[in-house]
Parts: sequence; structure tokens; C-alpha cells
Amino acid sequence: MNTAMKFRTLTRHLREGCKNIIRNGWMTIASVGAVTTTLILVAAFLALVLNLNQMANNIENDVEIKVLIDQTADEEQITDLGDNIKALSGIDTVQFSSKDDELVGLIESMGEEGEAWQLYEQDNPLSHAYAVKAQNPADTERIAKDILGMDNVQDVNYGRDYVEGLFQFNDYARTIGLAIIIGLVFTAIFLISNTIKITIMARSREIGIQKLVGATNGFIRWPFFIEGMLLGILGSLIPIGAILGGYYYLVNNLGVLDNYSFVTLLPYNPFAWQLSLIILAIGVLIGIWGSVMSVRKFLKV
Amino acid sequence: MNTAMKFRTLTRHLREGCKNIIRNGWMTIASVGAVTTTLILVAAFLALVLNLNQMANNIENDVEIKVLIDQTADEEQITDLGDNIKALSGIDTVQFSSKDDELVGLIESMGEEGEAWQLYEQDNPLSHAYAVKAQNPADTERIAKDILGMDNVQDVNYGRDYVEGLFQFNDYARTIGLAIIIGLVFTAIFLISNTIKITIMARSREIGIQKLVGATNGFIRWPFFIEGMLLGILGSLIPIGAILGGYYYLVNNLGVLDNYSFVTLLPYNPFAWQLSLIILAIGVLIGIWGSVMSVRKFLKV
Amino acid sequence: MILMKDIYKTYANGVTALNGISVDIKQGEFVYIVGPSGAGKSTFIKLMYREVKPTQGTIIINEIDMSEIKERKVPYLRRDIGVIFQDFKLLPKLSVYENIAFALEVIEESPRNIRKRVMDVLEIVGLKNKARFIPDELSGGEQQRVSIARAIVNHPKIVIADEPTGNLDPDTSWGIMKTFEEINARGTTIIMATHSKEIVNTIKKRVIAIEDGLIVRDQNRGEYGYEI
Amino acid sequence: MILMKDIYKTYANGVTALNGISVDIKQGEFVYIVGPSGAGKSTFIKLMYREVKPTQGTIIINEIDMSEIKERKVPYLRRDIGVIFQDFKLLPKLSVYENIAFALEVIEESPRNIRKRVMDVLEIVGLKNKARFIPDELSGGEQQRVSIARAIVNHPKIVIADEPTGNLDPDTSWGIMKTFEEINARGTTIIMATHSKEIVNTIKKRVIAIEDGLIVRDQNRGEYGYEI
Ligand SMILES: Nc1ncnc2c1ncn2[C@@H]1O[C@H](COP(=O)(O)OP(=O)(O)OP(=O)(O)O)[C@@H](O)[C@H]1O
Ligand SMILES: Nc1ncnc2c1ncn2[C@@H]1O[C@H](COP(=O)(O)OP(=O)(O)OP(=O)(O)O)[C@@H](O)[C@H]1O
Ligand SMILES: [Mg+2]
Ligand SMILES: [Mg+2]
Repeated sequence: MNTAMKFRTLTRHLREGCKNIIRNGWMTIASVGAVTTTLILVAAFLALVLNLNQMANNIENDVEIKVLIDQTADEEQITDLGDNIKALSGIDTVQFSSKDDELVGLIESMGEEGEAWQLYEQDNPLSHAYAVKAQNPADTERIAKDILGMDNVQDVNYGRDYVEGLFQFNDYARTIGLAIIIGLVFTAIFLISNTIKITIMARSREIGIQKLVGATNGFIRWPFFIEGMLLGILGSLIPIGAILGGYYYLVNNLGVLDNYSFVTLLPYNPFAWQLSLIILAIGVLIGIWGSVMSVRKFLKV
Repeated sequence: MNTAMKFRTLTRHLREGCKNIIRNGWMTIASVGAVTTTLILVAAFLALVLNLNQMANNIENDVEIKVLIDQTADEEQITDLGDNIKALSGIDTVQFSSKDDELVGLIESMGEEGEAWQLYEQDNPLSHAYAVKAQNPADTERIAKDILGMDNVQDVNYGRDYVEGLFQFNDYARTIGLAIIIGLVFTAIFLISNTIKITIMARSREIGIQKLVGATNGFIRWPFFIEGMLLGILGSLIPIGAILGGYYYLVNNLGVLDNYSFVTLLPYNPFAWQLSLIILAIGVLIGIWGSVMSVRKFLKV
Repeated sequence: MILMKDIYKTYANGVTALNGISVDIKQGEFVYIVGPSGAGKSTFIKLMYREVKPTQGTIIINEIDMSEIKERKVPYLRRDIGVIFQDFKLLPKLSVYENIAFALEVIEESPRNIRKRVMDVLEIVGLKNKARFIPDELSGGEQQRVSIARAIVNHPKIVIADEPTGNLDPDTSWGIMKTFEEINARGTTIIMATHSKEIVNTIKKRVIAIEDGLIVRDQNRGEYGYEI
Repeated sequence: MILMKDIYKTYANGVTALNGISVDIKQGEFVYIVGPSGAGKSTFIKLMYREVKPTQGTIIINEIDMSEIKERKVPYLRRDIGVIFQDFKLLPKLSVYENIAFALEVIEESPRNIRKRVMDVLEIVGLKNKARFIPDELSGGEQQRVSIARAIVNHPKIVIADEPTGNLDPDTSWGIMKTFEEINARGTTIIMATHSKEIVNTIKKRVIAIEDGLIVRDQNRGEYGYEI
């Protein structure tokens, strides 16, 4: 009697849940408003943090190891060295750069001040070099050490201070980003379930009446379950619209930042869709949880 | 009769407002919870954005103009040039750096790769220089142009691309930060007044009864005004505690980031206090506004 | 004092509760409103303190035309009318004392007078020992008596009572009726909707019988009943 | 069917509403509960469907000891008892039809039966034309009749009525009483708290008089009154 719910009772709960959304009028609007607002917040920050994380990855991927080759090495030795480096595990690309290329690069990178050095083009004091990139930037240090042990390597240079600093900074930034997201999700959970709780508190008398007329806790809870789910879905609509529309706009209008090569947004497809799904899931789960939790404490009549 | 409220009626409203906080029990807790959560959010982001802004300022303040002096200039001319620069408006500091200093600086800044250049110490191709800082970094470009027109100036160098990029980037960051703060404050306004509105909606019947018993709109509104203010104050307590405690902790525990010279937090005093005041003001204003606005639509009985 | 002319009232859901009612009630009268359930008694009563506005027709109370009165002025009108609501309409979070005092706070009475008058009416309705309780802690009849106390506490010119004895035992009912007669003797107009044949037939007053939104009988010192 | 032994009830605020009550009501009986306002009638009644739990004493309903019943089982017990509440307790957002149907949905009745039975009781209480209205759109007496309809719609073994005619005119009251007698004739136990001397003295049944939380009289075919 208590266990198996008749199918018609399930459809009754579904119908009641939907009707309650309409019956509660202003309360529904207020709840959906709270869900909408908090989810927009979460979505905005999720998009921001995930994209910043991606940019941090881009910057880290730009890190390269400059292998300075002994001035005394001949062509064959240089080729051998290149092959040896390629043979290491975790190598992405290996690029040869002659000492003339190096000087040109140096002068260019120094801007106007570099011009003073052009006199020295005939008497280039630089070495030939290999530019090596690791598949995983975190391996940079290990690879650099391995290369340093090879023959004909004058020095290995990967801006140790800079790289270490960069990784450390990015780690901090990622931790802060994660903390913000977790904090926001918990805030969203609290605010949404808090709002739903108030609206259900305002209905505590009705719940009491239902119990007095012979309804079991399960019978009362089901429509609230449905209602919470619908609140979540309705509250996700605008945030999802904002994600799909807003992100589309951003992806197509960030040309102004083109001079920062690392500023590339995650691709619209699948990112915007994944984010929408996450937002919908958060909305529905909190909606259900908030409803069912809140109704619980009024069931003891 | 309608105009002047008797003093005892004012104290009555004050008393009722305070009592309502207690009478409404769970509703009060839920409202205060919503105020608390949203204000913590606003406070955290205000602190973050204002500090990041400060850091951006620090970075911008590091920008300096390098004035390369003609190799042919004698000591007197160099001193004159220094005086002329100092005479410009908006100059903060002017620092002389000999060509030997410059070479040392250059080699240091290039790290390991710079060692190759040490051979050239005898034959230093660099010029003497002045390092100039503007009081307001935004003036950098104007000052650089002015200096370029002076006698005995070989070249003026302030990393134009870098500086322009930096300023542009910081401008973007500031705009985004401001947008986030404004967005958050509006979210807070909406969420808080939304929550208060629901709790007042749940009391619409009581408001109707009061009107039927002969209460004027003003008479009904006053206790809600007091109650909204108290909700704001109560809801600000934890956020203010979090600001004062949390910021104290941060200020004293950010030593790990010491290697980033520009990472300096705004001083605890007065920043933490100012922020607390802002949060209190936001809480109280939204509390009052939310209460009085919500009660309005139930006064038409 | 209370003058209604050709009043029609159709609610938002399309139900017509009053179908052209005209009545003239003089200061100091005591009037019973009788009629079957759903006849329109409460609607008729609600017009007087403007809980309900007529769809059509004129209402004049205390020489004031209700269709011309400014919204701001309505509370002052209501202070001259003490209402005992059919569903009591007590403020659920206020104590019995606070509920009754509210009607005096509204007119900015002094705290001393409030205390005295509230205690007086609590005595009258026999609830002095329940002053600190909230409505939910009271029995049905006790709640009804709080509603009665609140209606008479500020000595209004008119007392409107919508089935004030529906939840009271006969003894308590007669006590309340005695109070009404005393108040009435002091010049207060009393309008009382009731289903109690016994009361109407014992304390003989003017009887207005309503059926289907129409006045079917208006008789001084009449008997209970609404057959024409 | 209903057996109470030495029941005491003290509410959280310290008021003692019942002061040692014992009673035995057999299946198929018709019992009036009379007594002054605040005597403890509603409290006595609320014990039977466990809206209130006794501070002390044993209650056995349908052979089930109420102090031992699992919380989970209480709803099933309540389905055997139809209650007309003194304050109606209608669900404010549901229509008249939905309010009454609720008592049948709870027992997972088929939609066809629900429709039929609801229409039947609406006919009985004379509200067939108000099925789509919500409680706020009804007069006091109409609300009370909805409450009556809901209580009897699922043919419960026991009908408990707390002043079911307090807001009804005499004619309608007699109609409701006729319905109760019919139900009672089919074997349903009826327990009715009332203030109506006329009803108690006309339709003679067992009368339990309560005063100050004590049973002061328990008499078959008794008259109204609670003096010892
Ligand atoms: N707020 C409302 N909205 C819509 N219809 C209403 C409303 N209030 C009352 N009615 C309808 O108006 C009619 C008259 O109602 P009213 O409350 O005046 O009856 P009454 O004579 O007081 O009855 P009772 O004796 O049962 O209290 C009824 O048919 C009722 O259904
Ligand atoms: N929930 C409650 N909390 C505290 N006290 C209560 C509560 N309900 C009732 N009482 C008190 O218990 C006593 C009995 O109340 P009860 O409702 O049983 O009276 P009653 O006989 O039904 O009266 P009436 O005829 O007025 O309905 C009263 O003094 C009342 O104040
Ligand atoms: Mg009525
Ligand atoms: Mg009772």
C-alpha cells in the first residue's frame, strides 16, 4: 500500500507540480527570478574563469627551451644533437635557429635600443641554437636538464626565474578561480534554496492541511519535487540564453585584443553548449533539492 | 491629523519594527541569510577588484622613460639636459645612469644569455641615459615627446608598444572589473529585495487586516521601514566581520607573493574600514528599499 | 447615517452578489441582517467599510459619498466603524492584547488609555486571563470574542458584526448581545448579520432579510425568516 | 471504536485543556459534544485524528493504540476519519472541486470515481454550481459546506464535525443534519461539537458535556446544557 505508487497517481503529481507553478503566481516569479540571477552570475564566472585558465595554458605553452650549441660543433654534430633532443620523451617541437637568426631576433626584441648592436652583425658573438618546446609545459625543467647533459651543448636557457614565476602565478590564479567558482556555486545553492524555502514556508499551513486530510509525506513531497525541477528549468532559460547569445557575441567581437596572442576564447562549440548544460543541471538539482529539503520540516504534523 | 505624527507613535513604530524581526522568526533568518550571502559576495569582489586596480596602478607607475644622451654631449650639457627635464610639468623623478651602468643593467636583465656580451665591456656601444618617471603614468607619452625635442637627446625610449599595450590592457581590466562590481551590486539589490518581497508577500493578509482596522498606509509602512533597516544591519554583521578578519589575514599572509613587487594590498586601515562602511550602507539601503517597495503593493485594500 | 441606493455588486468571477439594494439606516438603530447562506449578507456589510466597492449605485456613510472619498481618507472613515469579521481577521503574530490595542494605536491614543480600554473590553468578553496568548492558542469562540473586543474598543459610531455568535455557546452569545444592547443604548448604530433565529426572535429589532442579492423584507421588530 | 482513558492535555503555553477525560464511543453512535467556549471540545476532538497528542492517557481508535502507532501510519488512520474543522482548513489555492477531490486522490481513487463522488457530495451540500471557485470566492457558509463535503466524500468510518453549522442558516443546517443522520444510519460513527441548543434538543442523541476540561455529563438522548 505504501510502496507501489499507481501510475495515475504519478501523473496526478506531475499535473499538480505544473499547476502549482501557476497557482503560486508571484512566489513562482520570485523564485525563478532568484534562480535566474544566481545562475547568470555562476555562468558568467564559469565562462570567465575557464577562459582565463585556457589563456594561462596558452601562455605556458609559449614557454620554450633555447639550447645554445657549442661554437666548436660541426654540422653533423648539430644534426645529431637535434636528433637526440627529438628522441627525448615529451618533446613537442624542435626548431633550429642559426646564430644570424638569433642576432636578428635579439635586435628585434630589443626594439629601438637594439639598433646600437647592428654594428656587430659582422662579428656575431652568438651561438647557433635549437628552440625546443615540451608537449606539457610543466616538463620544461626536466627536459632542459636532460639536454644540458648532452654533447655539444654550450648552455640551456629557458628563463628559469620567469617560467617558475609564471607557473607559480598561474597556480595561484587557478586556485583563486576555483575558490571563486566553488564559493559562487555554494552561494547559488544557498540563495536559491533559501528563496524556495521561504515560498514553501508561506505554504506550511497548506502542507499541514494536506496531512490532516490523510496525505502521506511522499504524496505531499512529489508535487514539490516536480515544482522544484520546473523552477530550476524555468530559472535556467534566461541564463542559457545569455550564455549562448553573449558568448557568441564575445567570440566574434574580441578582435580588439588581437595583439595579445594568448587571448583566445574557448571555441563556441562545444564550450557554450557544455556550459549551458552545466547551468541547467545546477538549476534543476538545486531546485529539486531546495524544494524537497524545505518541505521536509513541515511534514511533521 | 494626517501630517504630524505624535512622538509616541514614532516610538511605537520603532518598537513594532524590532518586534517584527523576532516575530517573523524563520522569515527573518532567511532574509538575513540572503543579505549576508550577497553582501559577502559583493565585499569579496569589491576587495578583489579594488586591489587589482591598485596593482595595475603599481605596474603603470613602474613605467619609465629612458632618455639616451648623445655620445658627443659633455658633462655640462648632460647636467643641463637633466635640469631641463626636471623643469617639465608632471615629472616625478629623474635618475642619471652612465653607459657602464646601462651595460651592467642590460647584461643582468638578459640573464644567462647576456654573459656572451660581457666581452664587450671595454668597448661599450651604449650611451649615457636618464631614467625619467612621470607623476601620472598616463603622461608618459607626452613627456617623452617633449624630451625628444631637447638638445643632446639621441633617442627617447619608453617601450611604446609595451606601455600602450599595458595601458590598453589595464583599461580593459578596469572596465571588466567595474562591470562585475556594478553587475554584482544590482544582483545583490535584486536578490535581497526579492527575498524581502517574498517574506512580505507572505504577510499580505496581515497588511490587509491592518488597513481594514483603520491603519493609514504610513502607519503600516513605518514598522516595515525599521524592519528593513534592521535586516540590512543584521545582514551586514557577518560580511563586515569577514572583511575585517579576512582582510587582516590576507594583508599579513601574502608574503608568498613577495617576488611580485607590484602585488601589494591596499593598507588595512583605512581600506577594510571603508569597505565595511560601504557594505553596511548597501545592506541598510537595500533593506529599507526592499521592505518599503514590497509593502507598497499590498497597501491598496 | 448609512444610505444605499440601487447597489449592484458583481465580483470579478462573474457572481452577482447584490442585485439592486436600497436601504436607509439611521443613527442609533439596531439592525439584523438575515438570509440564507450565500445570499449576500457579508457583501452588503463589506460595502459599508469599503472592503468591497459596488459595481453600481451610491453609498453615503456619515454624510460622505463613498464613491467620491479619496483613497487616503478611507482609513479615517474605518475608524468610526468597528467590524467583527465573519472570519475574525486577527493578526496571527500579535497577542490578544496587541490585537485589540492595534485599533487604538492607529488613532494615536495614549499608552495609558490604551491599557485601560483594552483591559476593559477584555473584561467584557471574558478573556482577561488570555491577554498574552496569540490567536492560534485560542479556541474558536475565544478568537471570535477577541474580534468583538477589537471592534468595540475605540467606541466607534457604528458596529458591524458578521455572525458574531457563530462560534459561541448560548450563554456567551447572550452576554455579547447584552453588550451590544448597552452600546446601542449609548447611541451606537449596530448592524448584525446572523443565523440565530433565537436571538432575532428574542431581542426584537429591525430585520432586513436578503435573499439572492435582494432585500426581500425590511421590518421593524421583525421575526427571523426570509420568506416573503 | 473510540476509547479514551484518563486523558490530560496541557498545551505548550501551560494551558490545561483536558483534565482527565475517559470516554467510550461505539461504532455507529451519534454523539454531540457540548460545552461553553474554551471548555476543551475542539481539543478533545483533535485527539482522535491526532492533530493533538495527549500529555497523558491512552487513546485507542479502531483497535489501534495511538501512542504506539508509527508516524508513517498516521495518514492511513486519518483516511478512516472525515473531519469538518472549526476553521474549515480548505486549501486556499485549490478550487472547491479540487479541495474535495484531494481526499480521494490521497487514497489513489480512479479519476472516474473521483469525479462521480465529488459531484455527488457537491449536490448534497448544494454547491454544484460553485465547483470551479476557490475558497476566497465563497461566503462563510459556503466554505463550511465545502469542508463538510470533503469530510464525507470518501465514506469514512468516523465523521468528526467541529461546529459544522456555526456559519449556516437554519434551513441549510437542518439539511446538513439530515445528511449526517443518513450517513449515521449506514453505520458511520458521528461525533459533533455544537453550540446549537435547537439541534441537540430536536435530534436527540448521546450528549457529552465538557466544562473546564472535564466531562460533566454523558447522557443518551440528552438535552443541550452543561450544568451538572
Ligand atoms: N470575493 C469574492 N469573489 C467572488 N465571489 C464572491 C466573493 N465573496 C462572495 N462571493 C459570492 O457572493 C455571494 C454572496 O456572498 P456573501 O459572502 O455575501 O454571502 P453571505 O450572505 O454572507 O453568506 P453566509 O451566510 O454563508 O456568510 C456568494 O454566492 C459568494 O459565492
Ligand atoms: N494550540 C493551542 N495552544 C495553547 N492553548 C490552546 C490551544 N488550543 C486551545 N487552547 C486552549 O485550550 C482551551 C480549550 O480550547 P478548545 O479549542 O478545546 O475549546 P473549545 O471547547 O473548542 O471552545 P470553542 O467552543 O470556543 O471552540 C482554551 O482555553 C484554549 O485557550
Ligand atoms: Mg457571510
Ligand atoms: Mg472549538
